Amino acid sequence: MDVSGTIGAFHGSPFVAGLAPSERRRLAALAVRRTAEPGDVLLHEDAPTTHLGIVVDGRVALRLQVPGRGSITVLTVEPGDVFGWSALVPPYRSTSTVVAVERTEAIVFDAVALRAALDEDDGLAASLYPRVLRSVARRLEATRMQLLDVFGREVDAAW
Amino acid sequence: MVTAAPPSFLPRAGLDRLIALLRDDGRRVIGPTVVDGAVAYEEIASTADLPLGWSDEQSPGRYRLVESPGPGRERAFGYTVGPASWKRYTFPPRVDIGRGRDADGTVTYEPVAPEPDALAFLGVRGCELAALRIQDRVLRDGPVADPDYVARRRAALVIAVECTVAASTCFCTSMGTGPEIARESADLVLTELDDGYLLRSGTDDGRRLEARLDPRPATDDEVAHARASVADVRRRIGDPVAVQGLPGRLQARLDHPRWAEIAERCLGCANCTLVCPTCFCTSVTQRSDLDSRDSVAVRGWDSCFSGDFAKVAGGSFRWRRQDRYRQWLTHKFSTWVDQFGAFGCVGCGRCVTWCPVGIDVREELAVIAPPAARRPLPMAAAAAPGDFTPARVERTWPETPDTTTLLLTDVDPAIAHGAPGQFVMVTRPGLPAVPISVSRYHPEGDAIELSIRAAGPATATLSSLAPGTPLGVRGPLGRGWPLEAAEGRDVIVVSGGIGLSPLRPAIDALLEDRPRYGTVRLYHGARTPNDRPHKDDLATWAARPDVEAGETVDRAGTGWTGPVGVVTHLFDAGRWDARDAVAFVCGPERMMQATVSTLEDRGLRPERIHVSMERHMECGIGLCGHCQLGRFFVCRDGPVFSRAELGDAFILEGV
Amino acid sequence: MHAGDGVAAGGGADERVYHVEELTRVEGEGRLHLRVRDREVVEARLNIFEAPRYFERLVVGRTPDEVIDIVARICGICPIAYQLTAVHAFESAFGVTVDPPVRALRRLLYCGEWIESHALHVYLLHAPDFLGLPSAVELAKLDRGVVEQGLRLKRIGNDILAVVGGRPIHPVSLRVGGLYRAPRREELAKLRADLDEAVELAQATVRLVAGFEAPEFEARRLLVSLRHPDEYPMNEGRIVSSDGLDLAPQDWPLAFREEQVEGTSALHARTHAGEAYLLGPSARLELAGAALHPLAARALDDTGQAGELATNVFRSVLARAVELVQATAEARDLLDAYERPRVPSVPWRPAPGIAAWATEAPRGLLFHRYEVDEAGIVRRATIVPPTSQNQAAIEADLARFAPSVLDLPHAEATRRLEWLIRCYDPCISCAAHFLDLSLDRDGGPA
Amino acid sequence: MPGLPLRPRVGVVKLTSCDGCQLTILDLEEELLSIVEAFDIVDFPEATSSRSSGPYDILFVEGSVSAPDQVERLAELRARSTLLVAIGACATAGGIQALRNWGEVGDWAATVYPDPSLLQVLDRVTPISDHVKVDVEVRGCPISPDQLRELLAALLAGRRPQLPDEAVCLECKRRGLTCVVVAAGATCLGPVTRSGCGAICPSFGRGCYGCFGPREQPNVASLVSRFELDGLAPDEARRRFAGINAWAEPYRDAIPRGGGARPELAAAGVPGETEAADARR
Repeated sequence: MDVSGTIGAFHGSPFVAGLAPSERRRLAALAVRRTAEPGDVLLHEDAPTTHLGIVVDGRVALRLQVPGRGSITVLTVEPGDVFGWSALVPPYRSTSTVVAVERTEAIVFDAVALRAALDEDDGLAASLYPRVLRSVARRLEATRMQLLDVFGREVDAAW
Repeated sequence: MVTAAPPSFLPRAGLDRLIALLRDDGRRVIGPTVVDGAVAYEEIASTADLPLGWSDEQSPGRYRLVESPGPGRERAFGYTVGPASWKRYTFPPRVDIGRGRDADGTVTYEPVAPEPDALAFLGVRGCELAALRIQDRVLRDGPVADPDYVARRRAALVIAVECTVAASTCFCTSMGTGPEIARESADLVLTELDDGYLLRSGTDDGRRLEARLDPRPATDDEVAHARASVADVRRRIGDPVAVQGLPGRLQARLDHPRWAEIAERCLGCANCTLVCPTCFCTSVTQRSDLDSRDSVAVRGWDSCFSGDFAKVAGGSFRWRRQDRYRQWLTHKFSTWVDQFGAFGCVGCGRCVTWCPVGIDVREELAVIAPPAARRPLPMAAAAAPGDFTPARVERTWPETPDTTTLLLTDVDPAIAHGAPGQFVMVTRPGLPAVPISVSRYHPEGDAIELSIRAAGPATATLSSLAPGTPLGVRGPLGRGWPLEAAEGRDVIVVSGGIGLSPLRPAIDALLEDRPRYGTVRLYHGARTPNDRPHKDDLATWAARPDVEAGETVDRAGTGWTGPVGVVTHLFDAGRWDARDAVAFVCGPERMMQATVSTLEDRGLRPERIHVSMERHMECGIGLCGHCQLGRFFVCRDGPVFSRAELGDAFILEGV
Repeated sequence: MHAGDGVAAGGGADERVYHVEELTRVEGEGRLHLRVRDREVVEARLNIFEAPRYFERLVVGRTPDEVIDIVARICGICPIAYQLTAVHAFESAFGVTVDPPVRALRRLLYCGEWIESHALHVYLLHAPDFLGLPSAVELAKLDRGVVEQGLRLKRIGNDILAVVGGRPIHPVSLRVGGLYRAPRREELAKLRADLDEAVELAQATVRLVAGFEAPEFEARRLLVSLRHPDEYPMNEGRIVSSDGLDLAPQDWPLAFREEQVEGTSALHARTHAGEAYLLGPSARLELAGAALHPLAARALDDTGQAGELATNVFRSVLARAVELVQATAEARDLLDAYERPRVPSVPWRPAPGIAAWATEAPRGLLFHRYEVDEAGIVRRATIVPPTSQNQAAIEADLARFAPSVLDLPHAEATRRLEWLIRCYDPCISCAAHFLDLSLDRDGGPA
Repeated sequence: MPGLPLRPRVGVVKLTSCDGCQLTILDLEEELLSIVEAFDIVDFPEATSSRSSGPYDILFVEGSVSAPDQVERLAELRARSTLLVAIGACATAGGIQALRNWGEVGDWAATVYPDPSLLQVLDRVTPISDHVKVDVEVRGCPISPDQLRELLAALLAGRRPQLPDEAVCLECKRRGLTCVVVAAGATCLGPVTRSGCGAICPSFGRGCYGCFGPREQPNVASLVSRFELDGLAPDEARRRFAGINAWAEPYRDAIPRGGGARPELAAAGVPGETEAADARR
């Protein structure tokens, strides 16, 4: 995929739909295309979040390391959705390890550059933050559902 | 219409002749008598057994027998109603309803045919006659008649008595059940006067009986006096409950704060339901020998107030007292009307008197339900259950760590030709009958598949049956998935965990007749990759070019490369238009609620979203009462419902 | 069976220890410990290790009717004994007289309990000893009919308790002043045919156990029981003994005392002179046999073994069987004469003072004593169950019996010692409310 | 039940108790010989001298935990049992002896024992579920023979036993009895107590005293209010719960500070119970 392909994918992403043209341009200038093969690690749990990404194609898994149980996938991120939101939230450390499970195309924004742009440009910040927040909120809601363990084996097979 | 004969007059002494005549006819006469400080209905031999000279004082939570005031007022019917009702005789507290036996590898089931004694009920009041009529509607005249009830009811002659006294807890006037009694509503109707009884007969049996008593015609004075006493009762009771529009008003107040306040007083003891002459909720339990080859199914009175009543795998869905009280009150005064076309309450006041803490329905209704509009009646699909028929376990295989599929063969052809989403009752001698949705039909081989989650001992036992084991199966039961509503439309099938099993026959049908439908989208969510049932089918469906399939798990190790997240996560990625689609959804309640809400957000109309409430099923007939969900009996009216039909019952806690 | 191996201890002396860590076929948990040095018994103990339950304290601050429900729980086998003794104690203190039909019903209850308890003991607990079997299950394999006969008898006793008391274990009908409810004649009539059968079964029991072979073991003991001029002693009577004692039932403390015994820390009851004494069926037959029901008296005569009852404790099984005839025949008579009382109980007023009484539990005399305040609330209680009174006599008998088993193989000797203990039908659960828990660590098996 | 062999090995043991619940097994006279055919009773000291230390497929445990060595013994028994069944109020709630939990155990011992220093008892009497996992609880003081029979049949058939968690009122009304609270003003714990006994006490015209312990969702506070309405002093109303199942929640919370015992000073004003009850009738 060439640069125009990246730009095309960027502009087609639901994540930026509705942004003002100037804001889009500002973001597009920061966007870098990244391709990951299955198993490639995009972010490491607890390490500084180096970038915020939008999945364009493929799928990445958010994994947590659990002592004694290995690496547990808690969520997969599908095309159109973001990963690395902690790039925008102090202390800017990744809350999970992000691993490609398929060949994945993503657009990524360097964390430092993105934060600088948002600091500078209140309009961009006002447009972008709610988008990230919505993504995080949906994730939180889904996490609660998972917490409920609705398929739980609360089976009283003894009496 | 035959012109009714004028009332006749039977002197006081004639009552003994009446009892003697009935006994001569071979009937056991059941009438009022004083037992343990209250009027009970027991077998009587003569008027000496009647509560002569006794009256009762009743108020919420209090009952006392008192001697009637004034000399010469030795009335036999000077009390109102005691704690016991005629239900004890028409719908006894415990009856054997079926026997199962496993002999030499053959299982047999036979219903127990009741052989009731010929009875005569003496002293049935207006409210109690109404209760018998309601029981007739529920247990005799509905889509499924209860053979035990029908036989017992037929065996009883009814001699009614108009009330000339009222307790403070009576409200028959509001419910339209008394105190006056129309002559045609009983075989014989008495109205007690100081020196005898006014007599009216309403049936041929009653007329013959009246003739044998040889009464003289009543005088105009006597008739007027009788009318006046009954009218006086009506005046004293007044009209304490505003029934006009009550069902709808109650349904609109399912979230009223008063429910929680009542729960602070309510003991949840079930006394109200057990003294109620119309409550018919039961539980069937198995009584088996220690060798468990023979077992008897026993049906006993149960109550929506008891802890086990609303229990499903994983807990009780009406675990709070407020849920149970609301269930009871709304059933009596609202959903009963939807189900049976009449109130479930006759205004006898027993639930008020016999509530140990004196909760008064009249007061609670007045607080909770001010006037509002009526709701439409729901549909009620009738299941016509046959008896248990034998089948055999051909083989079994594990689906998930806790779920096993049984392939049953030699199944009754009617069952093997059942519809997607229907269920069967399955049992073995010694085991309770368990409702299980059919997870695949093999009509050509008279076979079905049942996928059973070992949620308790009985299902664990069923799961571990060896090939060759005989079983009893009854069905097909219930209303399944409305495939006809999906014709020409896109179909979205969303399943969670073992909720895929009841949907599998629907998917089979969709794919077998693929051109009839638009885009078919299948989404399945499971707890972990290991907990996915029907894995081969999931793979086959995903590989079909004419199906869009997506799968997700709640959590996974590194071996799973598919999506992880709740099932609605799968829709987030898709950009399809749902407005013209039909959705079939089955899974845990919270998963269904989240799915339905996401689908509604996408523009799907509630009428086109169908959910299976199969977890609520119990007896497979819809008469034991366990499966009530708002206006519905899930076993009878469901288990599949549209979101629109369920209304608040789908989302409110504890309905 | 956890029997010690009986090896010689150090010091060159021939020391043998017979030890049963947990006695079986008795009610409750007890331990047998016998130490013999150079053929001389140096220690003979029936040690009780049931945890204490503090009943004498549990009833403090409670009303008489509460006490009746509480003391039932002392024993699952003889709850009626505890309830009736308490009822009589309070009624005698408060001056309550109950109607004759109520008195008859209470006696019927006691008959039911005697039948149930004796049938249990004779058939399920004791009979296997005489046949060298570990249990009635094994006995049933040899002769199912015999065990079924015992179970049937036991069932009829339980049925009486269920009709009059509500249930066989911890019945609910007794109250101070009478009963909560008196059965209708028809309810009792249902038992009538069963009692004909029960009398026959009881007579058959006498014949059965008379044929049992028992070890020779003659000993004279001080015997104690109630005696009543008109009836075989159960609820009422005076306390009498084989050496001429004659006391009102309230006056038990005048003749007996409880003492703490060094070493075992268990309370034993003895006479004030320090003598051990024996209670139970043999004592009752010996001291009050004149009042036996004719059918029971005839059953005993027919065995020709009446003379052995007072001296050979292994014959107590016969005494129990004769009392089965007594209880079944008397229950039948009570049914035939029954008239339902007009009111099941009479009102009463509490009076401060001492409420004391003794009755005959199946295992022997049971004594209660309560101090009550003006409101009738119990402020202090003493309960002396039969097993604790028998304990000193049991230990004395163990020491006496031991020499006759020393030459038997160790396991057989231990079995015979355990058999001896069962002859007293000990109810250790009852005793445990006042017996201690301390374990005999150094006296345990090698 | 799946996982149990065809003829399960059964043990019956006791801790602190009166033996009444294990006696209930022997009280199943008609079935007793079938029971020993269907179950291999390997340990039952009250009934047989044949002993075993397990393992047990099913172990019935009677009695409460009141002494230190019982804690160890129970843990060992649990380890050797597949299914552990607690039988009776002592095992499931501590039983009548748990009333001593309201007092100081040292004081109590002194009133009963001349030399209490030798006693080895725990400060509190507790149900066995406080110490080990319990698979089935059979309630009651004593347990009901019908429920025991049902449990045994269910174990053999592989189904859940019908031990319903419902109020005594259901059994009372199925029997056709008249409510003694409403018709006689009796203090009856039936509405908050679990069924199983067969509503014996109401059938004898007296109120239930809670042998089977609390049922699910019991509204103790509301019932206490009702007793107060009938004229009982508040402490007297709450003392009704200081019985067989006193240590079971929420009975435990309802009981006044001194437990079931009435204080000496206040006692002078409390009339005899029968008298009070009769005065109301």
